[in-house]
Amino acid sequence: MALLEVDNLAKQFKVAGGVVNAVRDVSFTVDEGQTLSLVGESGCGKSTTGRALLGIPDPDSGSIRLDGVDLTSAPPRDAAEARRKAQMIFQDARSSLNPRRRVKELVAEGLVISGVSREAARQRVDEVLRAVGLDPAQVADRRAAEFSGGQCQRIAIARAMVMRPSILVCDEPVASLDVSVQAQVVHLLEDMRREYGLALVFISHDLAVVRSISDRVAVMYLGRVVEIGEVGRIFSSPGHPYTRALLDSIPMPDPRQPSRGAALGGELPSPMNPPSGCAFRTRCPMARQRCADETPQLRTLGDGQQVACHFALEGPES
Amino acid sequence: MTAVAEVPAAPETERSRPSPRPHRGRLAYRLALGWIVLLAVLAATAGLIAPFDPTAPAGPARLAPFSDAGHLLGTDSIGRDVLSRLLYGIRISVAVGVGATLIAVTAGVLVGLLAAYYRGWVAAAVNVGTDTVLSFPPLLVLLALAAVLNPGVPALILSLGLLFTPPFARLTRSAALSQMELDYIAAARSLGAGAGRIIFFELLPNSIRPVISYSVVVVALVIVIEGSLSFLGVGIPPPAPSWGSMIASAKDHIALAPYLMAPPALMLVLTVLAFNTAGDHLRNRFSGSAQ
Amino acid sequence: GTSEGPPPGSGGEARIVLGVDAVRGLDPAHLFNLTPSGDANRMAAIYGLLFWVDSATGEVHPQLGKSLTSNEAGDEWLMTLREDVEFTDGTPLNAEAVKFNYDRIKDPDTASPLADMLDGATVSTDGEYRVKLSLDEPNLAFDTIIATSLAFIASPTAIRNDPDFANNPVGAGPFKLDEWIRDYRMTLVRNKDYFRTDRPYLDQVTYLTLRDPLQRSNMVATGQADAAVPGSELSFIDVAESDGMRVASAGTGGGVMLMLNTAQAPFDDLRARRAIQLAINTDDMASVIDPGSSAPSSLYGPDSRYYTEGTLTAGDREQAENLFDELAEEDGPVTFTVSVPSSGLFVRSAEYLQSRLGEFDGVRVEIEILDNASLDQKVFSERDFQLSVQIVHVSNPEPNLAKLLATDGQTNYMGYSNPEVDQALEDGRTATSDDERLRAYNTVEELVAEEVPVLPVRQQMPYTIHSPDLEGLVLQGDGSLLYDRLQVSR
Amino acid sequence: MTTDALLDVRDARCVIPTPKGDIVALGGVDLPLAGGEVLGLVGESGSGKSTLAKFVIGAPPPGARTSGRTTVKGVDLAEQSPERARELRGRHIGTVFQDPMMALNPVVPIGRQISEAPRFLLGMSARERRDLAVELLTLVGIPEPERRLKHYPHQFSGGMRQRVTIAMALACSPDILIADEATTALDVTVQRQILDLLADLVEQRSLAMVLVSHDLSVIAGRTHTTAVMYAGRIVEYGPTARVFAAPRHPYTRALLEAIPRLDADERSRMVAIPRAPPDLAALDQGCSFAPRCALATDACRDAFPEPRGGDTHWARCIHTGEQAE
Amino acid sequence: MTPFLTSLTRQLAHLVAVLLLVTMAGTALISLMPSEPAIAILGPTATDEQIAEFNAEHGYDQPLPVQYVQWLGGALTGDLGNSIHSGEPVVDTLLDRLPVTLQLTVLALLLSLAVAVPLAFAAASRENTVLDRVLSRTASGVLSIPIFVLGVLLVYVFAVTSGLFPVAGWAPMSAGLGENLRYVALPVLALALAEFPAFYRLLRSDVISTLNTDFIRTATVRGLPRWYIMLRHVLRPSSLPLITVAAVTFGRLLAGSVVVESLFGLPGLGNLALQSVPSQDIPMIQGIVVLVAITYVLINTAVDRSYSILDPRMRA
Ligand SMILES: Nc1ncnc2c1ncn2[C@@H]1O[C@H](COP(=O)(O)OP(=O)(O)OP(=O)(O)O)[C@@H](O)[C@H]1O
Ligand SMILES: Nc1ncnc2c1ncn2[C@@H]1O[C@H](COP(=O)(O)OP(=O)(O)OP(=O)(O)O)[C@@H](O)[C@H]1O
Ligand SMILES: [Mg+2]
Ligand SMILES: [Mg+2]
Ligand code: NI
Repeated sequence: MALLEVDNLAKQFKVAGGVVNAVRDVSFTVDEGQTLSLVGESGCGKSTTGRALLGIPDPDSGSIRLDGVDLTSAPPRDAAEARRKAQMIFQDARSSLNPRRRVKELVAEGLVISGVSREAARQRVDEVLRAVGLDPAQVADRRAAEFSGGQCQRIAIARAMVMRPSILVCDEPVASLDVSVQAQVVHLLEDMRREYGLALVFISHDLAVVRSISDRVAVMYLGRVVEIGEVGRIFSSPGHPYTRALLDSIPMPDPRQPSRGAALGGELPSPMNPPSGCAFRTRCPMARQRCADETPQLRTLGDGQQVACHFALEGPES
Repeated sequence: MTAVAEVPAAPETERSRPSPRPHRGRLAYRLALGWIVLLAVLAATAGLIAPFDPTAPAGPARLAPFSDAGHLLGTDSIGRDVLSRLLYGIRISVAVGVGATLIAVTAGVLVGLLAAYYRGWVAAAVNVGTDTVLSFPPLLVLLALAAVLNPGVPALILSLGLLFTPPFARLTRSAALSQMELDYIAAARSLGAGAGRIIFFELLPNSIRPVISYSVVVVALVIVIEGSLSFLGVGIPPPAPSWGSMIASAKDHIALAPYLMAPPALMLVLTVLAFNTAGDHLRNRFSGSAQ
Repeated sequence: GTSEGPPPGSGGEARIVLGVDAVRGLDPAHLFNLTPSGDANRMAAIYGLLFWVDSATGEVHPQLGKSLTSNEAGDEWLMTLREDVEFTDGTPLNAEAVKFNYDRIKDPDTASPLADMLDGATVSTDGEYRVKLSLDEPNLAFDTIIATSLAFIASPTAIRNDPDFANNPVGAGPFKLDEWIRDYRMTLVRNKDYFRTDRPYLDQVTYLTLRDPLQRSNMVATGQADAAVPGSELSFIDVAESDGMRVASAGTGGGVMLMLNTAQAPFDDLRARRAIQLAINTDDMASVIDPGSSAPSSLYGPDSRYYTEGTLTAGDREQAENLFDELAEEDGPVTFTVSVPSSGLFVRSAEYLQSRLGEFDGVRVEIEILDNASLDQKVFSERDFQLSVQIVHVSNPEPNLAKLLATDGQTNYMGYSNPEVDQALEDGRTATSDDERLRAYNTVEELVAEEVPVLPVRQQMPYTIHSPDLEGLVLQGDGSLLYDRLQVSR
Repeated sequence: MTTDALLDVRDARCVIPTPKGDIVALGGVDLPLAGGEVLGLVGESGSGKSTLAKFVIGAPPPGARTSGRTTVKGVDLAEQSPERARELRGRHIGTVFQDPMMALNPVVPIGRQISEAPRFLLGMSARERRDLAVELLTLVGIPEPERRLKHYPHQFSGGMRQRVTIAMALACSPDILIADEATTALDVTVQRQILDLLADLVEQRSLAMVLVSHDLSVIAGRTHTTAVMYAGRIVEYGPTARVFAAPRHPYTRALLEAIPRLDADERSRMVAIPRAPPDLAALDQGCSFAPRCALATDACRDAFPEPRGGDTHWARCIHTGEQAE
Repeated sequence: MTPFLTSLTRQLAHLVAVLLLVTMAGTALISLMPSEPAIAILGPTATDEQIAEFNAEHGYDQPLPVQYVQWLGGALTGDLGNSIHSGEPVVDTLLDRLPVTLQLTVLALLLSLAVAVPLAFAAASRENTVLDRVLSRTASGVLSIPIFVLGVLLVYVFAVTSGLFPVAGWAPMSAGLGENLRYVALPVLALALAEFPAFYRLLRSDVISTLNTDFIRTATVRGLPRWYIMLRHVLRPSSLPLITVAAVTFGRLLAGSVVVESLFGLPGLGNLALQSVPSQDIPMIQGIVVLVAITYVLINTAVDRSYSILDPRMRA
């Protein structure tokens, strides 16, 4: 049985002038110790999916089973108990730390809430701070506002790890960091995973980072998963035209590297009135009438790779 | 009645301005702070340093001009020493200013936080409540409450506190609402924190800054309003020497002894100026470093 | 003021600033704000007066009426009217009209505060222009009562026909209402049919209202108004004179008085009242509460027939201290509350009492400032107070002094009852000779000085500030003007 | 040096006072730009790239003390009156900023925002301006430009907004385009569109361009010359191909290694530069990269190295030429 | 339902709730006051029967909720009852007084804005220069002078000593505009002086922060003239908070520029309140409460709507 099973997750937001379908019909599973990455462009619903796993806020529909407990239908007490096994690192680490509180309080908060004694909590806080590469003696009494982005990221990781979760949702943990420190954080996450057998849901738009860290990848577009599969398969033989365009758009740090493939045309559609049928069809080089009429469902291509495209694997020329 | 509630604009709309001119207004702020501290000291020691009893006539001198017969600031129409009344007046004016503000801040912050946290009908109810208070003619509230509670310092503090609750509620709510968007609230929730914990440990400390700087300004506002009420004859009953009532009674004698108005008016203006300056400074400092 | 001045000028307008608007209308049966700064002036201009009392001397003179005489005993009064007076609606002001007005006041349905004045009086006509008033109890001063309280007569036709009569008053006075915009101004125009063809001199009288007394005086000083009644403070007189304005005034009796509630502790004890009297130096108090004024030396005005210098007892601190000590020993410190309205003079009086009496051991004074409604209720209606401060005009002992001191007196808020005083008042009313009357009223004065139900602390002097252009100001009654004598020289 | 350059910045210095001390955001930067040249400016966050761009366009951070001279088309701006200098810059330099939402006034229709500069700098009539705006919007690829003129910035998607700001920058037909992180706020697919657009424009209108980015990959395929900034100074400068192929400064090298590469082996370990970037308020006189540099010697800490290696490709490192192996 | 309708119904519900609460609280507050209207009207000589009759006639013998419901019934048909003092319909009196207060308020607001806006722009665009400091200190100084001191000073300077303006009083428009303006000048000046510092300070800081936005920097960099930037780019985005505060101030002044009205003897709502409350004119007090509340709520609604005019982002 998978550690995390997500089925038909959906979430809407009411905004001025309408409703945004931030997540529609998203399903995936994550096994123990495994890393699943969610990739896709800004606003495609990655964060919403990740946060729904933790119930902030709860999804509108769909089920989330963590370690066999259905978080959406279990009695609140059991759900809360089960939820402790899942922790999150937020997209903007700095804003996820209360700037007015000391690091030791921040990290200990989860423990205090779950009733761990002050003494025991302090020990564990020191331990975990050391584990993320911070010196408790130096940082414990300072406030979050005094730290750099990378350090804040570490504090956030410490706060999550102190709860000894079995799954960690990381929402763009390196996006706001300089390249020179990105690696430090990624290394830290990998170390944690190895050491504690942690499963990761890793959200990112940076495919290069995703490639180096994940086991499986789910590509999202306008609230839906359009492709999911083994990281190697996806990168070497992307099934969805969007995945392909994404991979082609990533600039190479090499002046001699020729640009690959044609650039996508068109603008990102507004999530408030997404195109009918396949949401990608407005920018898709191979869109046809069928794409407008019919929403493609995920179908398996082989080797666990699933794609939601009527014409997966066909080249743009065909 | 002058102002109730110049509702401050949403807090910290300014994007992070990394300290344009950090030393701006330092001197004015220090002077203002100095004045406020001086007032506090004078209020505390009024009993020791005031040369005369503020409610008892000091000899036969009446409407004596400055520095006459040992009365540094002269005597009022009843023959009471103006300096002593001024000193004791600090207690009343500042007690009303600070007391009403404390009530307003406490109630306003609590209500504002609840509205920001629960939204939905709680927020709607808070909205209706604050609008109700705001759309009441303030004079009526003051007069009615004074009539019900017997006019005096406590009644005044209570009704001014009530009148100033809505602006604080709104200010707090808008500050807290912008905090609610931030992920540390979500983080606390995902760690299992309950409403009380989030409201008091997370929201409160992060929404309080604009409230603090505004409350300093409100102290000044309340002091002026107390003066206006005494002026209209509906403030604190005599013989309590509030600055407003001193100005009002000086106005009765403006033709005979125009100088009588100067000391309390000056005191009032300086104090209001000091509180305003301090409030401005705090706001600038907070918006400069609030990231 | 001047009574018969230079050759009558004619035309022009007088703008007069008063303190309050005629909020409740101008029905003579419902005289409310009948102070010079309120409705008394408006009434005098619109209704004129049957008879009027000289503010200073207390003498009664006719205006619209012709004569007012009594029989020897003073229980039959005969009022003779002029035959040429008409209301502005054409109704004649005759005996019928007077009877109608008086009967209306007596009618309990009218709920007139003047009903007391006509208690025991039967009104009947005796021919078209004679009114007979038969009194149950003789009263030789009834002419003064008529001149002060029953002098305004309204057109019976208008009262019968116009339910909103109070707002559209019809009188026979020198002026008639032209336009009234509440809280802005009231304009009166000359009554062309006024019985004296050469009067009034003015074409128009405009009343403005302004709460702030100082501002009222400022308006005259800057020429914005021709006359103002600043209020009860006499201190404005000096200011006005030094600013080049004229002042028309009259020294009457009465004045600012402390009212000691004899029905409640501590002032149900004569010693407590005496102690207050002894503790206060009234000269000092007068100059404090109203700089430039002085303490009265008699209940009656300096120009009054009954005036005797120095009847009111002077203070004596030592004795006061002894009395207070004595009282404190029996029942603890003398504790009481001074209940006053919120205007300057009264507040200062309260503060003065508190600060001066506070110097004595065994006295504790609180101050209670009341709005008008609460004052009406607490002090005047329920009489639940210990000490209050009021202004009482006494240009003549009747009717005001009698109302104040008689056991059932209308304004006897002190609950004071002394058969001797009642008797003396009665004697004064029925006295047939001046000497007798003088003796009676001096007895009253002595008893008041001895028993202290009230303590006069400041003399009374109704006055009107006016510009030098305005002439012919004669103060009548409590201090309002005689409008058919006003003239402007411009 | 001669000033045949289109844009020439000499010894640009910028000190920003803050409560925590003075920040030396620019420590003496020279930057020549020839006509038609595309220059890439890279460096970590806080290295002073934006400050340099702002210096060039004459809008240093508020309260900053600046010195140095800027020459545009042979005219020394320091010798002009401030108004004239602003006009000259507005006329010759177009600017595109990182966040289009921040650069566009939210309450002014975009048509007006595009056409207002030509009104004052070129004296165009209302008609001409309208036509120009339509033409520019078409040029940057916005469909139905006439209809769009009256729309407000929030009615456009992120990519379109950035196109609008590019149209704005082109309104006075400038010779130089400065693009400060012009694509950072956008998604990769849109980023690519915009970069392609900029490249086309540079070509068509023979513009010179300064492309500022923290991302070496963005610079790599799009520029002729690359300047690498570190702590307020340019530490390496040279033809893009050479800088990427044979970096001379250890920082450039470290940066190149730290980039996660899509073409690397699956699950390869990413490389980090040890220790944190320097505190600009507390720089000493030595090489500011020395604390993080594996090659650092005592000599590095004595003085900031002068450029070494010749005019076309130089680096400010005394170890230039030494290999890190 | 369209979003527009939804927001409208929500606003209406809010409006109704506020009005109900305000009037209820008003009724309750008045009834809590210890003095009785009957005595205030009939005078202290009134007998118990007269008082009882009065109370029965006006319904004051009914329980409070009944009184309220009866009053509300009248109010809904536009009948606020008659003043128990003057006997005039409350609605008429209010409509008489409203124009005075309205004119005073509007003129004062316009004047203070006319002073505050240019000064704020001048100070903001020269932030921290001598000019800015002098202006800002002056504004803080004026802000600290209570209006009752200000009013008395103005009267002395402009009326008593110089005779430039009338000391007090009022002339309606019908007396001629010139005359009307002469009378209203000093009260307006007093109010405007008292209110302008708040506007000035707010706008100054908003303009400064707008000037610090990237879009203004971009506009500057593009070589646009200063005046144009101020007019086209700074004014509108900076004016939102100003509008809010101006509107709130407007509501507040309507509710009671009591001090000014009483000092200058203007026949406005403030003076009316000052007379009615202590003398227990219950229908009049209730009328004032309703009028003030309605104005307040309407102004707030108008401000909400004006946001969407000024800021296109708020248009749905
Ligand atoms: N609290 C919210 N209220 C309203 N709309 C929201 C909210 N949170 C997210 N959305 C909308 O839902 C959609 C998905 O947002 P989400 O944050 O999940 O995207 P994302 O993939 O994480 O994007 P990014 O890469 O920018 O973080 C977006 O259109 C966003 O505007
Ligand atoms: N207005 C300012 N006030 C104070 N410090 C500033 C200001 N603007 C920039 N700085 C500081 O100057 C230094 C250089 O900043 P700059 O914005 O030029 O860096 P950058 O290279 O553009 O970084 P990024 O990649 O994050 O945009 C930084 O340390 C920054 O903190
Ligand atoms: Mg996200
Ligand atoms: Mg930058
Ligand atoms: Ni990136």
